[in-house]
Amino acid sequence: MTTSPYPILIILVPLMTSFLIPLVGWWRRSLCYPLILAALTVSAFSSLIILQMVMEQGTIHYHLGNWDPPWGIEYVFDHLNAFVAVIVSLTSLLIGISSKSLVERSFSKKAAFFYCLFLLQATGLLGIVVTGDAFNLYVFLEIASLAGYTLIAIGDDGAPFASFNYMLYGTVGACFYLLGVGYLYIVTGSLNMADLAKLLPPLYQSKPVLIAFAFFIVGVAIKMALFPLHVWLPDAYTYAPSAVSALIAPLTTKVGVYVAIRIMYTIFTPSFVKEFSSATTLLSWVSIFAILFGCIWALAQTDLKRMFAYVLVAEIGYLALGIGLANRNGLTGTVLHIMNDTMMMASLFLVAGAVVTKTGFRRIDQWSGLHKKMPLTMAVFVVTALSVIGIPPMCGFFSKWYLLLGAINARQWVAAAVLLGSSLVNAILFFRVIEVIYFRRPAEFPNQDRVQHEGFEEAPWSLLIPMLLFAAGIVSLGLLSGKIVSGIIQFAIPEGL
Amino acid sequence: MIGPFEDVVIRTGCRVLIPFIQLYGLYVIAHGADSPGGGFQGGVILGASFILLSLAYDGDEARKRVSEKRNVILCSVGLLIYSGIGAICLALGGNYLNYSRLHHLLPVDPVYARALGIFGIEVGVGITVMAVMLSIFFDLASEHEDQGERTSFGMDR
Amino acid sequence: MEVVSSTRPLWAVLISGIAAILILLTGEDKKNLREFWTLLASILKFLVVVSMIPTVLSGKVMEYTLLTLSPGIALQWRVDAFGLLFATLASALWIATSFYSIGYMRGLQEHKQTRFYFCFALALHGALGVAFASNLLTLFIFYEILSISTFPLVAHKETAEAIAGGRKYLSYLLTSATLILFSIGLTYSLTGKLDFVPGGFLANSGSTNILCLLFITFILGFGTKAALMPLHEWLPTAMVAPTPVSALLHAVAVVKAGVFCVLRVLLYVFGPNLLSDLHLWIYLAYFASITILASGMLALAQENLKRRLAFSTINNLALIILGATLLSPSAMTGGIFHIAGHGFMKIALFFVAGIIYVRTHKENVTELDGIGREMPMTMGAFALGAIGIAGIPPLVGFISKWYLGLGCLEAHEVVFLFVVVLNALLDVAYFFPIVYRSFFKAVKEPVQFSLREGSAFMVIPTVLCAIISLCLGLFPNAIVRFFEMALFATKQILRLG
Amino acid sequence: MKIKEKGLPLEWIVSKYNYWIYIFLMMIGFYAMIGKKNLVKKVIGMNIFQTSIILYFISIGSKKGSTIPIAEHAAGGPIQAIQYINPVPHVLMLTAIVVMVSTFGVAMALLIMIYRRYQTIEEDEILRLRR
Repeated sequence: MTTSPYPILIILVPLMTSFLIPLVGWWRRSLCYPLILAALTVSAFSSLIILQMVMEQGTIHYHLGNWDPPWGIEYVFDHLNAFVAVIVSLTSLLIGISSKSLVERSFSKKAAFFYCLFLLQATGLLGIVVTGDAFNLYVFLEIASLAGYTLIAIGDDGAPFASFNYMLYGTVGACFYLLGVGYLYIVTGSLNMADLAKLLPPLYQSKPVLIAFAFFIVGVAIKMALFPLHVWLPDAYTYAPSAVSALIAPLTTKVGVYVAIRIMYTIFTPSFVKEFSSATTLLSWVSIFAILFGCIWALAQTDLKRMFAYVLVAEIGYLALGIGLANRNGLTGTVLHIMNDTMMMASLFLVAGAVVTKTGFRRIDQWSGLHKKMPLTMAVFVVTALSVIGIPPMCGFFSKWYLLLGAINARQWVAAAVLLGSSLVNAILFFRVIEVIYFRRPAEFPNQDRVQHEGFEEAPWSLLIPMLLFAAGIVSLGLLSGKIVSGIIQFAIPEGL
Repeated sequence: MIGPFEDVVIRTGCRVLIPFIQLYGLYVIAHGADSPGGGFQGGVILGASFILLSLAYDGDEARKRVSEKRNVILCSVGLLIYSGIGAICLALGGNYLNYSRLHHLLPVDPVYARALGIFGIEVGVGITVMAVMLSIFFDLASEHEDQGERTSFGMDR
Repeated sequence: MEVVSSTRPLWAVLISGIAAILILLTGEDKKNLREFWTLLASILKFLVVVSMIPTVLSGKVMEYTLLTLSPGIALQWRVDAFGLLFATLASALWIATSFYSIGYMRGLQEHKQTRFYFCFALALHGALGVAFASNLLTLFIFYEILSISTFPLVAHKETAEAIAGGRKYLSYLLTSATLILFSIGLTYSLTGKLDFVPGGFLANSGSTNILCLLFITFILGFGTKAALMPLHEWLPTAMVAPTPVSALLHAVAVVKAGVFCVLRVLLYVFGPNLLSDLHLWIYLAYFASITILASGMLALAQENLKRRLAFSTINNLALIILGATLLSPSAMTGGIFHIAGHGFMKIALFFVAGIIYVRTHKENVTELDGIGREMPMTMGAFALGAIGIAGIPPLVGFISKWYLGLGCLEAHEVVFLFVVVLNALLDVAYFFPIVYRSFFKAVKEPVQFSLREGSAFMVIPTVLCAIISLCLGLFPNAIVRFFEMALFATKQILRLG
Repeated sequence: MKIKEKGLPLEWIVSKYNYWIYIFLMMIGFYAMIGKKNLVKKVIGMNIFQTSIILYFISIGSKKGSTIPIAEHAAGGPIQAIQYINPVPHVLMLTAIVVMVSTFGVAMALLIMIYRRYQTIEEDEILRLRR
């Protein structure tokens, strides 16, 4: 047990700031933006310190209110969630920076409420990651989701309706998760994850435990939008405001994947997964279909944000595939892909946001000749696209490499074929757009004069800086993935896999 | 969209009832540690009293007492009380929400400080729940009042 | 083998990468500075590469490890004789091409020259990375950099035809890349290592069937880039690119990288012993022979000069592969040496095609009547190159073909000797009509012949390359000791002496 | 096992009545969420769905002949755990109720937004309007 304050600061600072922001907002609206940046910076800083501590000392336990687990709630940091917490907090910070121009332009009057929800969303996601208590996880899951529903509803056109559908799905998912907690509570009388892991092994054959497992997986699958439970995702992320989809799209699903890993390999141990291998086999087949479906459906889209949303569905397939392969390489791939995909999706949605902000163009064919106007944004797009396709040395390649090794080790040839084939489909998807941007001359459309206009009309710096940072991450963290794997991820893989 | 009910019985009844409801709400909050109750329940009762007020009179009457701005402030303040007490424990060198640390500030022993800490938190929760109940009610009840502002809120372009 | 740690491989690879960034930053406004970066980088790169020759030929191996990519796999460069031969060729010809492309691009007033030079430098970055890669994963990373950076060059003209060519190029190369990635993954899961070993490391690592599958996927993957028939179609189509691109990339860097990789896989992953045990070499040899003869005949039928050159390239690449597959010392030496020899000859031929296009906008063979009298130096270089490719004695082509012929006899495979001889005849058949037309064919309408040579930027590199191929024929060990390197590599692979 | 031979494990069914009730309620809620066209009815279905889970949690905490878990109600002497119902599910459900109310509040706010945009809360009409 640790008494160092950093584990709680990760959550507490954004949480308290989110309550403070409406108050400050009444007084000075301009203070909100620096305030959320300060809060998210403290949070990111604490998570980095914790990652450092975890790498030095191993797992950290933090007991809320000094109540010892399993009675009290504890926050636990091992290599897995310290790593994910760093990703989540840094990404929220960068997206927070980028939110400025959007908020100023679209709804400056309600900026305080937007930032409040934004911080609550970040808090919820971070809470999911840090907590070591199954029920507490549910609460954070719902905090994040509720903030997400509201944030998505801010968007244009069909946003409220999309958000409403998302809410129906999300609530069912959360309820299933809660039922899973309930069934485990019946048989063990505990809610603490580590405690559950200790108590469960003798009970693996009992029906309530199996039912709980099923509820958990289905519930989390809805939350992370695993095919065929992804139906809410494309609409919600298409209509959400850009800053929101850039925060929610990369993080919510990744945190869902994190929860899935926690459930399958911490609450239930690898030995359970091995004993009931049909579950993981099913999961890997489902994710194979998710990859295929996501890629092919993305091909059919003309709206870029919607296309990205379907790409995201495919990416979730990759992540779930790594879990379903149930071997060391596959899981390494998934954990690495959590980081890589967060960066890729954040950068894709930021690019889409920047273009929509600047020009209002949402359709692919409208993007022709944009590289003259927004060279940096388009460069970021190209880098990200190459990473999504899986071209080395971008980071996306390396997670696919581990996933491929996992598939080969598991002798899942179909999975290997789909992994490779999907990157070809991704290549078609993205090179189609790149071709339009760089090689197609601007066609006739209403705002022609604005595009023909030579010279830069780049996105504002508040959008560009995060984008460029993500792009830099995509380029450099791929090559550093060896260090990340040997320093962090290999300890995050549970024993016995 | 709550039209004024010109009904003397209802208005007078409410005028009598509301103080008692609010008192009961406060009791439930304060007595939460020893009997069923606490911040959530008490807060809901308090909120209900205001809802009753606005049902019996009209939205404006209740809003005069708790305006939207004041509501949001109450909401935030309640939560800040909650997380602030936890943070004070943190600042006093304990873990988050370790109330017994409060005995450094309060002239009582750690065990009693723990009880006081919980009470403080219940108060915070109660205020927030009351404010949230009210704001949900106001939002649902006031259908067309600030439509212009809201539609501008929903545009991405 | 003595291993020397040195940063020289790193610099050799990195110089053009740095140059690419400088080119991008300099931009369209400062043309001269931009071209200066290209020239400086090419000369520096050549010097660094050449400086490694004495060390390597004294039997040492230079090595530089940058990063760990994945447990057991490093981003590592190791300079051996075989890689150094390819690197020397590529970097030497980059100098020639840099001068040439300045003349070409300015002569045609091409658009988007910054992108052109940027991608060009990046492609060289990839080529040298491939040459020095010490393991399959490093090789793959740079292989992909090479493939992707060439795509904008192929589609440079941005016409419908160019974009279609680019698409075809990408679809062939990315599809083959997935096969390569699969093979690399399979190799890793079979052996747990990816480092190249002269003589191979795959022996006894799996069943015959698995190894045969691996062989097929590897050859299909890398063979696409080496334009083995029937996977060659992208190369003639890619000839829509500007001539410097066709010259350096599609006669030297890209396709030679393909051949280089095929040879790396054959000789350093599978190894001669395993190949002859599995009787795989004979199939590949027949495959290569069919490619040689078919492409020679197809070249006869091409109207477009550059397409004819492209088929000639396919022809010669298959010849190199044939040399390696025969597994006899002389054939292998001849094949490896042909990488260098063919490079100089073919680039001279491409340069000539480009000069003709810049000066006269003529692309077809039938339009070249009497052109030799207008530009005697240019066409003289063409004649030299043609003689060399046909394998007529004083030129470098003769040496490689002589050794290939010897190798066929050593391997007791007379069939392939016939292939080599027949190929020489085909070479004569498709090149000499051009030489004849340009110099000797009477022109119907007599035009007053004036000297219309291209700019010095273009003609000097062309003539120089032709002269070098003559010199290499007379003194195969002159200056950079290509022949010695080929011999040395063969000895290492076959573990002779 | 004897019951099974008779074909109807009545005892087993009846003894798990709390499960049947919660599943029944859940299915009602689920039906409303899927089958009803009116969005408010969907929200009501969602509420029923959540309530069924709350009921389930409360039912697993209860014991026959026990009382609320407040120390004062004990009949003197050391605290006997058997005398009290399990407080943990109640506490959990208190939180779950809060979540449920917040979800409901958000749902209502969304419905208002939807109504303002489309002037209807019938799903099929909205889908038609969006096309």
